[in-house]
Amino acid sequence: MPLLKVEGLSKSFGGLQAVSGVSFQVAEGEILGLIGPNGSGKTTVLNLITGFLQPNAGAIWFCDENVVNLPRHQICRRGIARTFQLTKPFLNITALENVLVGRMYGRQPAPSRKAAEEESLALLERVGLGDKAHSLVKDLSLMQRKKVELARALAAKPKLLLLDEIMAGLNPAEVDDAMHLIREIRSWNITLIVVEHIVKAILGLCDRVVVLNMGEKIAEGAPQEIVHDPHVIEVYLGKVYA
Amino acid sequence: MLNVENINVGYKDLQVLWGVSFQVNQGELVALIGPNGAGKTTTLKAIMGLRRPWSGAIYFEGCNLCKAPAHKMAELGIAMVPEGGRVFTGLTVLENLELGAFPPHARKHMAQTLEEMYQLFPRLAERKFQRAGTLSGGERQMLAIARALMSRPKLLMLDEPSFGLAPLLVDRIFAKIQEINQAGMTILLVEQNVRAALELAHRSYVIQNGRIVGTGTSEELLSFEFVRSAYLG
Amino acid sequence: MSRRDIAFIISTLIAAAALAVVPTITTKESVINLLVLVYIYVMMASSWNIIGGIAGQVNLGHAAFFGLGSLVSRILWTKGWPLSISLILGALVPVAFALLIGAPSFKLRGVYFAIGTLAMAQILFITTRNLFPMISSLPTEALSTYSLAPRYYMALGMTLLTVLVVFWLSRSRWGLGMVAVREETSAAESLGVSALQHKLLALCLSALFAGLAGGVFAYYSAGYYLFFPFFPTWTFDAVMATYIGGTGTVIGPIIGAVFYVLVKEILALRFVELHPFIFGTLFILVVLFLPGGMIQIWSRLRRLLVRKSTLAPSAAKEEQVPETNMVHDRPAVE
Amino acid sequence: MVETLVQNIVFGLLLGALYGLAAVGLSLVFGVTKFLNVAHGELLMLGGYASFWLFNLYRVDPFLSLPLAALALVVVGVVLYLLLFSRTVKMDEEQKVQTTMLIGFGVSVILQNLAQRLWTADDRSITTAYSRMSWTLFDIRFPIVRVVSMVVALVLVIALHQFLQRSYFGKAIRATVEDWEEATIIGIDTHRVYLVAFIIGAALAGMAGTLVSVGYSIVPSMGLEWTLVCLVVMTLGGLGSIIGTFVGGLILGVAQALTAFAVGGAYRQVVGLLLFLLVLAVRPQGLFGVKEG
Amino acid sequence: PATEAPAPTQPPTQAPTQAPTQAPTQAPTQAPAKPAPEAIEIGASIPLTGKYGSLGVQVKAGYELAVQTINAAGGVYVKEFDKKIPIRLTIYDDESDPTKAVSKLESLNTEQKVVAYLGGAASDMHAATVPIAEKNKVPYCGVSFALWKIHQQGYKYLFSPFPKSPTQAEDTFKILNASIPEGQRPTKVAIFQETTDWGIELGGLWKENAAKYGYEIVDYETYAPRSENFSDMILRAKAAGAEALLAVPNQPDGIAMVKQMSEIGWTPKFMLLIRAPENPAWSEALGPLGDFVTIFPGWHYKMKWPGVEELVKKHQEAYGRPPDVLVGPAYACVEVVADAIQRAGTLDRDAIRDAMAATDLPMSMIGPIKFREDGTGIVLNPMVQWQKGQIEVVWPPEHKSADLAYPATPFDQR
Ligand SMILES: Nc1ncnc2c1ncn2[C@@H]1O[C@H](COP(=O)(O)OP(=O)(O)OP(=O)(O)O)[C@@H](O)[C@H]1O
Ligand SMILES: Nc1ncnc2c1ncn2[C@@H]1O[C@H](COP(=O)(O)OP(=O)(O)OP(=O)(O)O)[C@@H](O)[C@H]1O
Ligand SMILES: [Mg+2]
Ligand SMILES: [Mg+2]
Repeated sequence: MPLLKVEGLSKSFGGLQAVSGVSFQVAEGEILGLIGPNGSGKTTVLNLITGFLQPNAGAIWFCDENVVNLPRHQICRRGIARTFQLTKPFLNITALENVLVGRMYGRQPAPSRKAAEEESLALLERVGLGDKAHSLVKDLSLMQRKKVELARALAAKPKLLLLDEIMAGLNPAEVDDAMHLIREIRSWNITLIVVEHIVKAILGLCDRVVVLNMGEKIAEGAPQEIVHDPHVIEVYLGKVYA
Repeated sequence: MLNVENINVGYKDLQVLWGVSFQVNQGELVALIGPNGAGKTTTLKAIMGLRRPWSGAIYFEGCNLCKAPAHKMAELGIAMVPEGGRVFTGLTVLENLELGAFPPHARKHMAQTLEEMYQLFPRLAERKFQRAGTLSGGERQMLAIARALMSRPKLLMLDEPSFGLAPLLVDRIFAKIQEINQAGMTILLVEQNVRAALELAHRSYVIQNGRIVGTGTSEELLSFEFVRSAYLG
Repeated sequence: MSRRDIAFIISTLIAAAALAVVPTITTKESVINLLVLVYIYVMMASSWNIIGGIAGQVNLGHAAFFGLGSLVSRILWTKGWPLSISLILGALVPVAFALLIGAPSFKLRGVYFAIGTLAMAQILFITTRNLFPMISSLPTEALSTYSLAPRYYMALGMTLLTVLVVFWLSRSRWGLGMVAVREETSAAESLGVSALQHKLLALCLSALFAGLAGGVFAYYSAGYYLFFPFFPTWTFDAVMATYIGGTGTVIGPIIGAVFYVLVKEILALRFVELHPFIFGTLFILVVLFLPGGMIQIWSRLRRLLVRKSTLAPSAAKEEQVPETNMVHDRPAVE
Repeated sequence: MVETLVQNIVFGLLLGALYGLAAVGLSLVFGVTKFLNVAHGELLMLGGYASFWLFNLYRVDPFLSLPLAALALVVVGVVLYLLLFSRTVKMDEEQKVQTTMLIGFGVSVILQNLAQRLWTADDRSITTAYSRMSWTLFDIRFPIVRVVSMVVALVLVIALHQFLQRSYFGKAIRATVEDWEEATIIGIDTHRVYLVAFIIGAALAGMAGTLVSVGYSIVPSMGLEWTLVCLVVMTLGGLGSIIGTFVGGLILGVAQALTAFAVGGAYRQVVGLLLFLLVLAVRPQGLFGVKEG
Repeated sequence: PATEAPAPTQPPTQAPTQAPTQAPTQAPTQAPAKPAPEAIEIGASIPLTGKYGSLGVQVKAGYELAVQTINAAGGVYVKEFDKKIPIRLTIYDDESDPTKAVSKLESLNTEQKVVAYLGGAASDMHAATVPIAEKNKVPYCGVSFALWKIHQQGYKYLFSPFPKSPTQAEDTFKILNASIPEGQRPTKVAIFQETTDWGIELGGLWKENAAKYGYEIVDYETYAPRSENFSDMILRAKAAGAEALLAVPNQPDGIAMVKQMSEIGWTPKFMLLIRAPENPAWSEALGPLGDFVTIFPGWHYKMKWPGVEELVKKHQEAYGRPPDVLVGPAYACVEVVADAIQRAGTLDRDAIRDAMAATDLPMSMIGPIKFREDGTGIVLNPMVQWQKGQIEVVWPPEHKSADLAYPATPFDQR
């Protein structure tokens, strides 16, 4: 049984068909890559899954429950957490408190504030922000904010985590660290959907890749197959990688 | 052309740049690389007049930028593509581009530059009347670059132009940057895609913890072990 | 509970105890009177702070809650109902009203919400003025036995209750959720926080304590027009006091309310002719130089001290760790 | 009966035009600078007094003194901006709204009492020789003063709308609203943009004040009431829409008049506000507002 | 803080810590039982700013001029101390806000320990402050409110030498009947009733009394204060054929009403607009449109009481113009208080209250004053009218400075 099953998902904005008839599945424990040119609808798919947008057509099955039309907070409590491509941190509170929100709500709220704080702090340490735990988030840089968002989403104890370009803006060495972290997250029994443009990361991380173009799924398969798919090369990669 | 002399810059109590000095010559493409939080963006902001240096001086074509108001920089011929595809989200794509030509010298050529931009980024032509806020991440990045070019600058500063762009586009943009540079525009490039940046740049500076820790041509830098291990992975 | 929290509660209780002694050591009714006014303002500011500061929904219809509270309490009480029941109903009716208007009004964002709630309160104000144009004054027998002390203690007690509840809220999970909703609603929802629930709770609590403040006012006042507590200045005063003290914090609204009432009253007594100028100027100065509210005085001083004591860097480092309260003093804008 | 109804609507429209003009100034300033200038009603009052004294002392016709009132308010606007409001330019939006609201509150306290000290608390009004005259069309009276006021308001609003929509500067204004740092990057002198918007708003308030003093009356304590009306009208029309704001004013004026006609004067304002809430219930962004992303 | 009784040589505002400079100089003839206080404290909270500011300043001027006059004569003789003691008057500004007024009165009670309160201005302010006087058991003498209902609460400490609604309602028709020959009277009456307690009270009384005197209410309108648009009411009144208009508008409403009547082209032959036209700004604001309007102001400086002339002179000196209509009644208030203190012979508040209740002043600034059981004054209720930009006294005949101008010239012929 797949953890997540997306069927015939469509979404249009006015005249623009941003997502059309996309279907795919994610098995428990998998890391699924979602790639495609800019504006191909990746973020829109994530928004649909998390209830930020309502689809025009299609169904989203999570643990055998159709989560379309569920309010966002309910979706989270079912076990789906996410980060935002354009970050949306809680600016006027500290990094730690940001993570605390995830820890005290989410799928499995912490039993006590004290426990929540300890766990949150540990998560911040893990993403490399231990020293900034008590800084207000508005004083953090973009990258640091992304890390806060990642820790915050993890704190919600999701079964499925959606990451939207968390590696954009990292240099190659930092990308390696991030990949390491994502693998570790998987080892905590968290299934992931990763949206990235960094081919190295996609290749190194994903079990399977879904490619979107102009809102439609144009390819699906193992990363190595994908990078050799001529259509994918034509619209997205530009050249053969790996 | 651009001369940054020993500047110290910070936010509130927190000093970020410590005695940073470097220069960019006419027609050069210079890259500034460094890890997250090293102070690259802060350096660009200081040049742009958005962060006043606590001490030190910045000269552009012999003119002390520290004495000029921030909005004069565009008129002097400096343009900047801000980090993370920051555009005017409430305005349409077209309005964003038009505003890019705000300095008087650029406004004269607005129609022509606009055409050039649409050729460079056809996607923008398709989205002309869409509000910039609803663009995808990559589309925004294109818009931000195009908007900066609209002012026909002498010095173009790019803060991570490849940020969030699909591989195909990254190649295209780097090619375009090179092309612009070869056409005579001076460029200061901040980039995390270190290998690509070094390939492109005539010279580069490495900044760490707010200090310039290395400089040289790309080959020279690539020969430094610390650069290889820290930035190339 | 952290040590800071315990310290806060203890110092609050001590302050309340000290204030409780005031009527026994002064015979000046004007002092007591002024303090009652201060308490009502503290309740108004603190209760507004729950929805406006902590949950970040700038509600400009706060006077409606205060007005309803006083209207219900006053009418029931003067009709001969027991005071306690009058007060409780006076606090519950505004809550019911909040529940009624909450869901539809939260569809509005930002300024639309603010002005929408303002309009709602104005409707109540004008309607009350049309329906109850007559003064409500206590009968002469009640006036001849009128005593300030019970009013004072009731106001003090209710204020203490309000402050402690706000304090509890600010340290609770609910409070954290409200702050998250304030800062970035959609992100909060993506973490499992129900924005509507949290906003509604904030509005209801806010209405509850504003209604209580209205009850106190109804019990305290010898004579007033029933529509008077609906007047929009009650809202504005509460908002101004909260902002000037420091919004979103527990102590800010208290400081703000005390400043607002005391300074205004003292100026009015001291400078009959010029007091509005002085107050206006002082107010603007505070706003400009303490943009995060008067609560900033403390951190400003601290930062000054830290800068001065560069010789002791280790001490400075310790000081730089900001509070881990979830409701923060917003730092000054440079 | 029909005649009375039509006459009422006419009076409602004429009053609504004043609401509209007064609110447009506030709406412009708020839309562009995100300054919530709650002293707007006081600026209106100052404009009214400028014209009143010109009329009272030198018999300057109020419609001739309109530009002078505007000029006086420009001066006041420059002073207020440079002294106070400019300090909030770089704050983020939320904090700016909040801080300027507080500053505006302080300013209104000061201005109101200044006016009272200088000019007493009496109500003032300008009554010219033609004040009592009306045109009559099909038995409906069109008071000259009010009709001219409405025309003035209409002209001002349309001119402003054109200026913002068509002109490049208008775009620069809108860009500055959004992100001052970025506007600076592309070369916009944000301080100038703010200043210009602020003084246009002040000048509009001043001229509205003149028209109020001609059609109705002015008094130092009038500010709050007008500010409230302006806020409602601005929101009814939809933030950021100049024409929308003006239309909002007309709608409010007519709604009030019709209420007075149908249910009586006591609930005049109530129904206007109810209508406002109804509009918000259907269109949370106001009549002409743009829905947020 | 306090505005002290301004002696002729003193600036009006002075710190309270200073002793009055005109302290009595004559030595006591015999040793008094208690040391005499240096001043008799009385106080008032007045709306000097805010919406009632224009009324408040008049009241303040009246109080101050009266205190000044009394103190110039050495003060009030108090038997208990067997000497004249000057009055010290403390005035606070309540910004037209009833809660602030309440706290000011409390302050006067505890800080200054006043022996009597003087009232503020406007009915709703009084309605909020009177209960405080009652609660503190301080005698309260106030003018500038005609609201009768306050006096129906059984208050013992409230006194008001000012015409009240029932008198005003009856006098309206009595004066009309006495001044206008039958057949020419404006028998069809329109009433614009403000939805405030005074508006409701007086409107109801007018309605009640009209028929008795041969008048018919053909249109009765209600409106909320501060309605800018009165056209619907005016149109209906006009359609109903009303010849007289009775109302108690506040100033902005009064101005707007008259402007709109002129625009719509309805000129009632007789207009009684109490309150709005009470100060000189009326004719400045309306020019000839403001003429023919009548008022019940309680007093006017053209009335022929002894002492008025001197008051006019003093007011002219201090303010550059003749006294406004509330100055006289306010002046009389102080006279009532001073008289009561003198008769009480002590500074005990209850004694002063009793003395005040027994007031029988043969003459004051507003003529003879007595009080009824309910504290309302038995005082003259003059009617004045705006004529050619001036206020003229048109009733009673013995104080008349001009005849009632009737019927009003149509607006468009002025
Ligand atoms: N609210 C909206 N209104 C109108 N168009 C929208 C809206 N949101 C997204 N779009 C459009 O839908 C398309 C898909 O957008 P989406 O953000 O999903 O792209 P993406 O695949 O995430 O791209 P990127 O890699 O650049 O982030 C884009 O062309 C975008 O302009
Ligand atoms: N507004 C701010 N207030 C306080 N500190 C800030 C602010 N902006 C940046 N900083 C701090 O300044 C330092 C340098 O930031 P800067 O943005 O210049 O780095 P960068 O080299 O551009 O990094 P990145 O690769 O993440 O863009 C960081 O440690 C950051 O935390
Ligand atoms: Mg995306
Ligand atoms: Mg950067």
